[in-house]
Formats: sequence, C-alpha cells, structure tokens
Amino acid sequence: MFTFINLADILKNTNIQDNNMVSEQTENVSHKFKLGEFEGPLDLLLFLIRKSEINIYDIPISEIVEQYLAFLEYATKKNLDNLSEFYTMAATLLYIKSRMLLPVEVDIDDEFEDPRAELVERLIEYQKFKKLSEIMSDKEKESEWIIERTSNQRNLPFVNDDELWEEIDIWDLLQTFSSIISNLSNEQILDIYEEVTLNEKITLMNEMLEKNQEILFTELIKNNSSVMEFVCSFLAILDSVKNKIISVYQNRMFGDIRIRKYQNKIETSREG
Amino acid sequence: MKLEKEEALLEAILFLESDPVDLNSLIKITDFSKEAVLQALANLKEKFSQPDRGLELLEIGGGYQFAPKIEYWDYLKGRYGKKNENRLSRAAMETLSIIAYSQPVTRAEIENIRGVSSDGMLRLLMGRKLVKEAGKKDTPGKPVTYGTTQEFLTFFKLKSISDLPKLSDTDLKRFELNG
Amino acid sequence: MKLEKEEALLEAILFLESDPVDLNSLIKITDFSKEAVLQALANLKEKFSQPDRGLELLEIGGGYQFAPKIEYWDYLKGRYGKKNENRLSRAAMETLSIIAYSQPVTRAEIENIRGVSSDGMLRLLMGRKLVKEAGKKDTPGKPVTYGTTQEFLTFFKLKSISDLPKLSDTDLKRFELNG
Repeated sequence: MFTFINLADILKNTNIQDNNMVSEQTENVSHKFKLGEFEGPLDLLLFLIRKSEINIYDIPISEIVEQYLAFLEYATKKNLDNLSEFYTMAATLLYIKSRMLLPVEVDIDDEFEDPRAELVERLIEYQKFKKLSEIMSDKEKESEWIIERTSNQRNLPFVNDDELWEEIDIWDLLQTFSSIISNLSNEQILDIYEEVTLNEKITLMNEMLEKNQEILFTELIKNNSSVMEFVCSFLAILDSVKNKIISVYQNRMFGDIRIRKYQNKIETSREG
Repeated sequence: MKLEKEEALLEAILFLESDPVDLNSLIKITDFSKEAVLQALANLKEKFSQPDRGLELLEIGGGYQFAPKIEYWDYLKGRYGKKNENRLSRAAMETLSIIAYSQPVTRAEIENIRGVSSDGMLRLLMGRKLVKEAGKKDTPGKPVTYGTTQEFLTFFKLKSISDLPKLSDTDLKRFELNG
Repeated sequence: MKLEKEEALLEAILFLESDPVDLNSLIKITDFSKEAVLQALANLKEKFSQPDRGLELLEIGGGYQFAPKIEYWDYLKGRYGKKNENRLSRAAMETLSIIAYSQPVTRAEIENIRGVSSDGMLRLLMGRKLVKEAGKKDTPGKPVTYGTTQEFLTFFKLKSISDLPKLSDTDLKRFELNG
C-alpha cells in the first residue's frame, strides 16, 4: 500500500543511475511531500515509477495502478481540486491493466503490441520537458537580480530633472538669474545691478553690427532721458575701438558717430 | 578595420537606449552600411571586454545593449538592483519550456504533453508577455498556435531562440532511446 | 596609477545614473577612497576623449555624467533630441542667464558665480547656438569671453538684447541696502 512519507526518505532509497528513471530532482529533497507538488497525472506516475525503482519501459502495471488509485483515494478525501485529469489517467491505467491481463500471447519486446507503449512514450516525452524546464529554471535563477538604470528614457541634451520647462521664456531666465544673484556676495555682483551697463551696450552694439554693416551712435541710445545711457554707450565705443572690435567714423564735428566692424574682427576674436 | 567614428556613434546610441536595439535600427540611425555597423559592434564588444571597462556589449533577442558586467553587481545591487520576486511556478515553467522548445505549438499539443489543462498557465504566460499567439495551425479547426516573445529572449538573456539551453548528451540519449 | 577596477565600476555607475552624480555619492557607492575615485574619474575622462569614444565624461553642477559628444548630436537629434528641443536643464539655464545678463563674460567669471565648473554647460549652450565666443577680455591671459547669439534672441522672442527684462526694484533695493 502506498503511504505518504517524507520525500527525502524515498529519494534516499532510490537508485536513479542506470535504469532510465525519472530525472533527478533533488531540489525538493528536504521538503515534506505535498500533494500539490504533482503537476498532473503524468507527474505523479513518474514519481511512483521512480520511487519503486522500476524500469519505465517495463512498468509492472498492476503495482502502479494500485499505488495510483491509493493516491487518488487520498486526494479525493482531502478534497483536492482539479482531479478530473487524474481520474482520466486512472481509467487509462485500468484499461491498460485489463489489456495486459487478456490471455493473448504478447511479445513484450515488441512495443507496437504492448498496450503500455503509448503511455510510456508520453511519460518519456513529459520527462524530457520536465528536464528542460529544470534547465530553464536554472537560467531563470541567473535573472534573479536585475540591475536597472535610474531612467529608461534618455534624450539630448541631458535633462536632469522633471522640473523643466516645456517652453522657457525670458522671465524664467530673469528669475533664474535673480535667484543666483541673491546667493552672491556683493563683490561678485558689483556692476550687475546698474540700470545700464557698459557690457550691455557692447553687447547691443555687436548685435546690431551682426545685422548691419554700419550703425549709428544714436541707435545705441534706447532711453534718451538717461545720462547713463549716453555714458555707457560712449564708453562701449571707446572700449571696442581699443580692443579692435570696431572702427568709428565721423563725417563732421558733433555729427553722429558711424560704427563699423573692425576688419578681420571675427577671425581675431575666435582665435584660441 | 578602423572604424573610430562608427564605434563612437554606436557607443553613444547604445548609451542613450536602455532596451536592446536591433541591427536595422542601428543602420537606420547611423546611416552606415550593414557591414560597417556589424564590424564596429564586433570591435566595441572586444574593447568592452577589457578589464578596465565596467560595461559589456550584450546581444539579446537580436538586439544590442550595454549592461554592467556581472562582476560589479555586488557593488551595484544596493542602489540599482531589483530582485525578481516573480519567479515562475513549476507548472508555468513546464508550460513555457514546452512552448519554447516546440513552438509553434497548439494548446491541445501542450495539454497532451503535460496531461493537464493548460489554460490558466497559458494566460499567465501571455500576461507576462513571455508567450504570444503565433498564428494558426493548418489542421482541421485551424487551432491557434503559441510561441515565445522578444521579452522571453530578454528575460532569459538569449540571443535568439536557437540559443535555448540544450539537454546534456546523457539526457538526450535517455530521452531518445525509445523515442 | 592603474585603477582598472575603479574605472570599470565608475563607468558602470555613470551608465546607470541619469543625473550627474557627485563625488560623495560615488565614494559611498564604490567604497573607494576619495583619491582613487578622483584619479579614476580623471583617467576615464582622458580615455573617453579618444576619437573612438562616442561619450564624454562631463562635470556638471558638481556632479559627473556621461553624455554623447556634441559632434554626434546631428546623428542623434532625430531620435533622441525631439523631446528636449525647447528644454534646457537647470544647470544650462543658470549658465545661460549669467551669460545673458553679464555678457561679455569669461568662463572664470561664470564659474565664480555658479561655484561649479561650467565647462560642459558652456559647450552645451554653444552646441545649441545660444551662446558664442564674443571676443577676448583685456586682462592678463586674454581669456575668451562669451555672449548670447542671434539664435538666443529668436529663442526668447527678443527684439534685441536691450529688451532683456530688468531685475525688479525690490532686488535693486536689496542690493543697495547691502551695498
């Protein structure tokens, strides 16, 4: 009679070396034998065959049927689900057993005549995939850990956080600058807060010279009421002449000053 | 063959991408010839195998991808590691290996091998995107067949389905003796 | 100094991170000494500057980060650039605002205001044509100065640089009070 014992004991006594038995599955050795561990009737059959140390190609069918039915009885008592497939297999086994009992001269070596042949073939096939799924499980273990990048989406240029502007406008720029400035010491900001700066006028002048071959001094003045405007604009011209960025021309005394790019200015300024 | 520019650009692309990129995409993005891309990839692979490189160039599911070398994982696990808690059950793995090694295969064929209904397992595997419908079989009733997906290859780190691990010679003999 | 392992691990970390990683974090993750990390980073920077490398090691806002070299951006723009066409990172924005409001300004001056190396950002802004070299400063060493471009004006819909909004009166007052 089939009794439910520790799987480890069964495996310990099972010689799986040369008898075409069920493939080694030592992973569960230390576990208590559990009904739920059978994936189906074929799985159960393979277990029984292995436990009994019998040759899969010459299954003593009466013995196996007896053990199989004992399991089924136990499982039914325990109200296990999904037993229909196990019952189907029981019917198949009983059919094979009855065929084996028929008083017909059967040559056991001729597998085409053997009523067990089809079942054996299925068992072998199932056993093969069991082995393959063990290999796949090992492979899965290699993927036990995955190392993930902190962000899957990478773009140009490199965006650092999500607090970005779909469209930044000039006020964002001002605000950014303003907050940078608020953290600075006074020495660092010196001429940043002036209403008009020399640098600003130099920049404006360069900008205008990019579009026009020649500009007039008065065009640099944006606010006629500010003396600083005039001073900075004039200083900008002096500074740029000194640095050979522009050349200045005057048609007559006190006339407007005409400003042109210094020749080769681009080349000299881009060097280095 | 010296392919400095090609290698550099491919390095940049594979850095920007996090998933495997297939050859055709690489050719399209770079506008290089297939030969140049393949040769540059081979050169890259070789270079990244040097011990002063922390990444390696993997070929997974027909695509190319950088990944940190396994020997550095212990350093990286703490901050970047994620454990795969979602291991497949034995039943699911059985079903999956039948599909992987016999694809395209119908549900009836799977159930015949396993000896149990495989409806739930199939749904689970499709839910995890490891398995997909692969067409219909040209037999009466035109049953749907199933096969593995790109995600399957990625998950198992396989170059292609022909890279599936094989049975050992002993096992092979055992299963073929009376096959 | 040979730091193969250190370089390799740092390469892997900077590959996994999407934001710049500061020195302290790198030391913490790797458990290497500060000197080793700094030296390995310097070695990496040098190696990635080779023409067969498509990435470069940038130092941005006090952190380290890999980025595709600017010379390959034209290839990469189509696929990886779109989303950011109108976006600037905070670090870039800071640098740009300093240049816009203080131009012409030297790199040393920018770095003095930001407190961090602005090499990468300057190159990024120049790559995007928002900033250009604007001449040389008349001080010892004649350092290059930077200013905004025509594209800058277009981008911010400004008629001219004199249209840049001014700091508010409150800001001005605070300065005067402290000054």
